[in-house]
Amino acid sequence: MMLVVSAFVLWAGLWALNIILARRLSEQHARIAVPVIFGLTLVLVVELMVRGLNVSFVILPKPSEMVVRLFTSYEMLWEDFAQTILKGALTGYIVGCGAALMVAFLASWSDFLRRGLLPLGNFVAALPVVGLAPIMVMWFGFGWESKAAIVVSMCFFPMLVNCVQGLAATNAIERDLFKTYAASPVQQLGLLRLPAAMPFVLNGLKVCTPLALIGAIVAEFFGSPSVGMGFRIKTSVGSLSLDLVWAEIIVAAIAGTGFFGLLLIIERSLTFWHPSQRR
Amino acid sequence: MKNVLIAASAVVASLAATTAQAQDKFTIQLQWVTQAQFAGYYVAKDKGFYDAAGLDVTIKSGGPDIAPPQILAGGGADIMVNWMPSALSAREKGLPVVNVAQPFKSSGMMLTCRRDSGISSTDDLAGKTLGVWFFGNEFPFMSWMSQLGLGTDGGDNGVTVLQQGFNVDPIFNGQADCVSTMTYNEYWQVIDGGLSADELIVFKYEDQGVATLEDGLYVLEDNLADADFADRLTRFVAASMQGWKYAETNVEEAVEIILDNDDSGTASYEDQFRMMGEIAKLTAGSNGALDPADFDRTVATLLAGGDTVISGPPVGAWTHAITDAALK
Amino acid sequence: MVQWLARSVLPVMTIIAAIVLIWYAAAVPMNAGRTYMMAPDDAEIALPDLVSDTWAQKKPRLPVPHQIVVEVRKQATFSWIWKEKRRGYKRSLIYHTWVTLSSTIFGFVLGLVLGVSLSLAIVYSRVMDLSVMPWVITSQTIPIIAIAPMIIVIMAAGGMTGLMPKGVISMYLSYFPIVVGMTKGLRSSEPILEDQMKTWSATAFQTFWLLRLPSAMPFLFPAMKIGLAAALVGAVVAELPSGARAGLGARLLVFSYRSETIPMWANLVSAALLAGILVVSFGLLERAVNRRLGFRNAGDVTS
Amino acid sequence: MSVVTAEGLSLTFPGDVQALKGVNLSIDAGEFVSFIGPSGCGKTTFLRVVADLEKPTGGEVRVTGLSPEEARMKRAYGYVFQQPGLLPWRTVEGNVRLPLALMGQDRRTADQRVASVLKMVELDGFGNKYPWQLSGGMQQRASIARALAFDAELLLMDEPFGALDEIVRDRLNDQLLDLWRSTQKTVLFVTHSIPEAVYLSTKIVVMSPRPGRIAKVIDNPLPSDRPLEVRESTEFLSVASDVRNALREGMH
Repeated sequence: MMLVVSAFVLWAGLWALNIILARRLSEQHARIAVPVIFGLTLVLVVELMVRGLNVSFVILPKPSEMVVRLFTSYEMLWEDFAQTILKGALTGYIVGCGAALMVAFLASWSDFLRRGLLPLGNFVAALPVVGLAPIMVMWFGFGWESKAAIVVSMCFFPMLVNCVQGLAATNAIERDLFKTYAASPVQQLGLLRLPAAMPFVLNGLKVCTPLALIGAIVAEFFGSPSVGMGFRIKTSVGSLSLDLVWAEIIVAAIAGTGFFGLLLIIERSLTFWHPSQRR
Repeated sequence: MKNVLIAASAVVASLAATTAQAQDKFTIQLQWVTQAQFAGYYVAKDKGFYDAAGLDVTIKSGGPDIAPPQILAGGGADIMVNWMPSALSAREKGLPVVNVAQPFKSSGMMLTCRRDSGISSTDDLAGKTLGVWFFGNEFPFMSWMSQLGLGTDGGDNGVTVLQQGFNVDPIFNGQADCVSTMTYNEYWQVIDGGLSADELIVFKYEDQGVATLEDGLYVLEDNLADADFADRLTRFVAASMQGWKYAETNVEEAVEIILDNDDSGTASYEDQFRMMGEIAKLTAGSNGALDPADFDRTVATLLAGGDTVISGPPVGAWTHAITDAALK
Repeated sequence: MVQWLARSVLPVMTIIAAIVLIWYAAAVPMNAGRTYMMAPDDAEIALPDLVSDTWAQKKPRLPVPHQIVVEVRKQATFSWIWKEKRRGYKRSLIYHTWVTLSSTIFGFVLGLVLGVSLSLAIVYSRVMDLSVMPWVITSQTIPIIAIAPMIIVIMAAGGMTGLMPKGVISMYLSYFPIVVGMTKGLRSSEPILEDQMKTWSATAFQTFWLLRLPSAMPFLFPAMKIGLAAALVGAVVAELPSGARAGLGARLLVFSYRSETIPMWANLVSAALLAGILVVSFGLLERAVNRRLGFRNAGDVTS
Repeated sequence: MSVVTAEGLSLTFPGDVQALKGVNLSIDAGEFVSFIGPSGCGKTTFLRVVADLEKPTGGEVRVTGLSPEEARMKRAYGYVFQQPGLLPWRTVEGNVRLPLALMGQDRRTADQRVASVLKMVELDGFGNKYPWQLSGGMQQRASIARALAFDAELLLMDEPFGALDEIVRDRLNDQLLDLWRSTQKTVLFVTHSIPEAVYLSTKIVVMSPRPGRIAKVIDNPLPSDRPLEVRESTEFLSVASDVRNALREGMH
C-alpha cells in the first residue's frame, strides 16, 4: 500500500516539477527535459504500482526487469533487430517507398494515370492491407523476404498518394515561369517539382514508418525462421518470458522513434522553407 | 429430423442455463480454436452435463497467440487445457500450475516428411529443413533432436528449424522437407493438399519414445487449497469426462455440437468428423486420471533435451485428489 | 456528365482493368506448381489446359477474381443461411463483417474521445503539449500486434472481455491521427479572428465554441477518416491473434491455418468493401457538415 | 523595328468566352507600352499570348520576328507575374540565378550577373535571404531582378506592383523607369492604375471587355525624363483624363 501511495505522490511531485520547468526553462531545453521527465515518471509509477499491487509477472513485469533483460539479452535482441528491422522492415520500406516514388514520377507526366491512381491509391491506403500478411508468408517463404513484401504492400499506396500529390503541388505561376524559361522536363522535375514535393514525400515517409514496423512483426507471427522480433515475442509469450517480450517491444519503440526522429531532422533541413517548418 | 431434435435440445439447454441462476460459474480456457480436439467440453456443456453438476461453464476458445497459462494467471479462467511441456515450463518460471486431470492418454504429434526429399528414417534428417511449432510446442521436438544428436542451428550435422505457421504450406512450397503435424489435424491437410499417404513418411513422437502428454487440465496451485474451488473443480472434471466418453461413442452428435459452437463459422463437417475419430483414439484409455508413468516419461523426455524447459523433476506438478473424488 | 465520366471514371476503370488482367495472368505461373504436382509424373500439359486448371483450383496460391466473387456471393447470400439452419448466420460473411464493423466503430468512438480530449489538453496546456506529444508519436512506433494479446489478457484480468479489448486496440491505432489533426485544427484559427474575439471580451469557452472548434473542422474530418481506417486495421489485427471467435480477422486466421485461400481472399475483399463503405459514407458526412458550417469542400467547383 | 506585332488576334476559351477579339497592335523596340482596362478586358491574356502561355485561336502574333513559341524557346523575353512567384527553397540569389542555370550559363558569370541585377533593383546585401524573409515589395523587386537576369530585350510585366502599397509602388515605378532608360528594353506593362500607366509609358493601350479588344491607343507626349513631380503637371493630367475617357467609352 505504501508503494501505491508513493506512486501517486511521485506522480504529483514530478508533474509539478514539469509545470515549473515548462515555465522557467528556455524553449529548447524544455522541449527535451519535460518529455523525458514525463516518461521517467510513467516508468517509475508503473514500477511502484506493479510492486505495490503485487501484479503477477505473467500480466505485467516490472519495468526494472525489462531493462535488466535489455542488457542481459542484448545479443539475442540485436540478432532479432537485425532480422526484423534491418532486413525485413527496412528493405521493404526502401523498396516500397522507392517504387511509389517511381510510379508517382510516371503519373506526374500523365494526367490520365494520375487521375486513375490517386482515387485508387487513396482507397487502398485505407484498407487493412496487413491482412495480406499470411498470404505473403505463403508466397515468399518464411525468411525476411516475406516480411519485406508485406511492408512493401503496406507502404506503397500511402507513399504513392503523398508523392503524386507532392509532385502536383506546384502553383500555376511557378509552372508558367518554367515555361517562359523553356525549361526541359528534366529541369522542371529537378528544380521545381521535386523540391516542391519534398514536404509531401517526407510526410509519406513518416506515415510509413510505423506501418513498416507493424507489417514486419505481424508477418513473423505467421511464420519465420527461429529468429526475429515477432518470433521472439510470440514464443516468449508462450514460455511466459514476459520480460523478454517487453524488452523486444522497447527495442521496437526505440528503433521506430529513432527513425522517426531522423526523418524529422531530415525534414527540418530539406523543407526548412515550408510554412509548417518556419520558426 | 435429427437436426430438429438437436435444435430442440439446444433450446432446452439454453433455457436451463438461463433459469438456473444458482449455478456456480466456472471458466475454461482452451488452447486453440473451436474444434473436435475439445469435443468433451462442448458436449458436456450442450448436453447439459455441466448444468446437471450445478455449474455454469464458460468455454473460451484460444488462438495462436493466446497463452493459456497467462490467462489463468490473470484470472481470466479457472482452468486451462494445456500441453504438459508448456505447463511445466510455466511452473518452472514461477507460475505454479497443477495437473488435475489428463483426458488425453496418448500424443498425437508427429513429424511428416516427403519421401522425395530422401528421408526414410531418422538417420536421414541431418541437413534437412524441418517445420516446428513454437509457443511451447517445440520442447518435445528439441528433446528428440538432442537424443538423435542433431543440432538445431542448421549445418550438415544438424537440422534447420523453421517456425512453422499453423498450416502445412511449407511442405508444398518446398520451404521445408518435413512439417509438424497432429494425427487429427494437419496430417489430413497434407493429404487434402494432394500428397498421398505413400508419398509421405511419418515419425510419431509416441513411436520415437519422445511423446509428451498433451491436452490436460491445469489449475493454479493456490486455488486447490480452497475447498469451495476444489468442489467446483471436482464437479467440472466429472462432467467433462462424461462429455468425453459421450463424444467418443456419439461421434456424429459431437461433431454437430462442435459446429454449433464454432462462432467463426469456418469448420466443415467432414474435417471435424475425421478429427473426432482421431481424437477418440487419443482419449481412449484415459478415465481422466493422470498415469504417473506418463508423467515420468514426459519429464524424462524434457530433461533429455537439456535444461531449457525444466531444470529438474518437478515436485507437486500433478495431483490425483480431484480425479479420485470425481471418478469415485 | 460525359466529361465527368471521361475525366474521373475512365482512368480509374482503366487501371482496375489493367490490374485484373495482370491478376489473371499472374495466377497461371503462381498456381502452375500445384497443377504439375497433381498431374502424373512427367506429364506434358498444354497451355490451354494449364490456364484453365490454374484458374479453377480448389486451394490455389493466388485465386483469380471470379473465384473470389463467387465465394463472396456464396458466403453472403441468405439462401446459404437458410440451408445451414440455425448456425447458418455464423457462416455468413455479412454477420462477420458486422462483428468487425461493430468493434471498428466502438474503437473509433473511443479513439475520437481520447484524441479530441488529448488535443484539447495539448492546445490549452503547455505542460501537456511538451510532456505528452513526443510520447504520442512513440506510442505509434510500438507494434500494436505485439501487445494486442497482452492487452486482451490484462483486460481479461480486469474482467473485461469481448468487445472492450478489441475496441481498445482499435482506439490505440485511431486516436493518433485524430490528435494530430485536431491539434493542428485547433491552432489554425486566424489571429485576426482571435483578436476580434478578444475585443468582444469573449470567454475562453466562447472563443473555443464559436471560433476554434469550427476552424478545426476542416482538419478534424480528414483526420477522422484516417482514424476510421486505422480503427478497422485495429479491429482486424485484434481479431487475428486474440482468440476472438468471430469477425473477419478471426476467419482470416482460421482459413489461413487450413490453407483455404479462396475464403481467405473472400474475407479480405469483404474487409476492403467495408473500408470502402466506411470511408465513402464518412466523406458524405464530411461534405454535409462542412456545407452547414460554410466551409468549402475540396471538390467544389470554384468560379 | 517592331518587336511585337499582332494582326486580327483572337482567343476564345472553352465555354465560348471571348478573351480577345480582332486585336491589331504593333510595338517598336525601346517602347514602354501600358495595357489598361477593367478586369476581363484581355490585357493579361494578351501578355500571355505574347509569352506563348496561351495559344491564340485566330490571327497572328510575331515576337521579335518569330512565332511566340520560337521566341520562348530562344528565351527572348523576361516575364514578371502578378505575384513574385519566387521558389521558397532558394535564396534570393538562387532564384535570380535560376534562369541562368536553366540556360546553362557557367556559375562564375552567372554570379556576376546576379550581383549586378540585384544591385539594379537595390537588393544587394539581401542575396542570402530566403524570399519568405523579405517584405512584399522586396520580393517583387527580386522577381523583377530575375526577369532582368538574362538580359532579354523584351520585358513582359503583368501587374507587378498590383498588390503593393502606394509608397512602395511609387518608388518601384521610379526605379523601373530608371532601369528602362538605362537598358533601352522594350516593356509591355499591364496595370489597373491610370497614374501608373501615364507615368511609365510611351504608349497606353486602353482595352475594353466582352469581347476583349483594344478601345484606343494613346501616345504619351511626356518627356522620357520624368521626376515624380511630373504627375502634378497639366500635361500629365490631360493624358490621364484622355485615358479615363477612353476607359469610360469602352465600357459599353
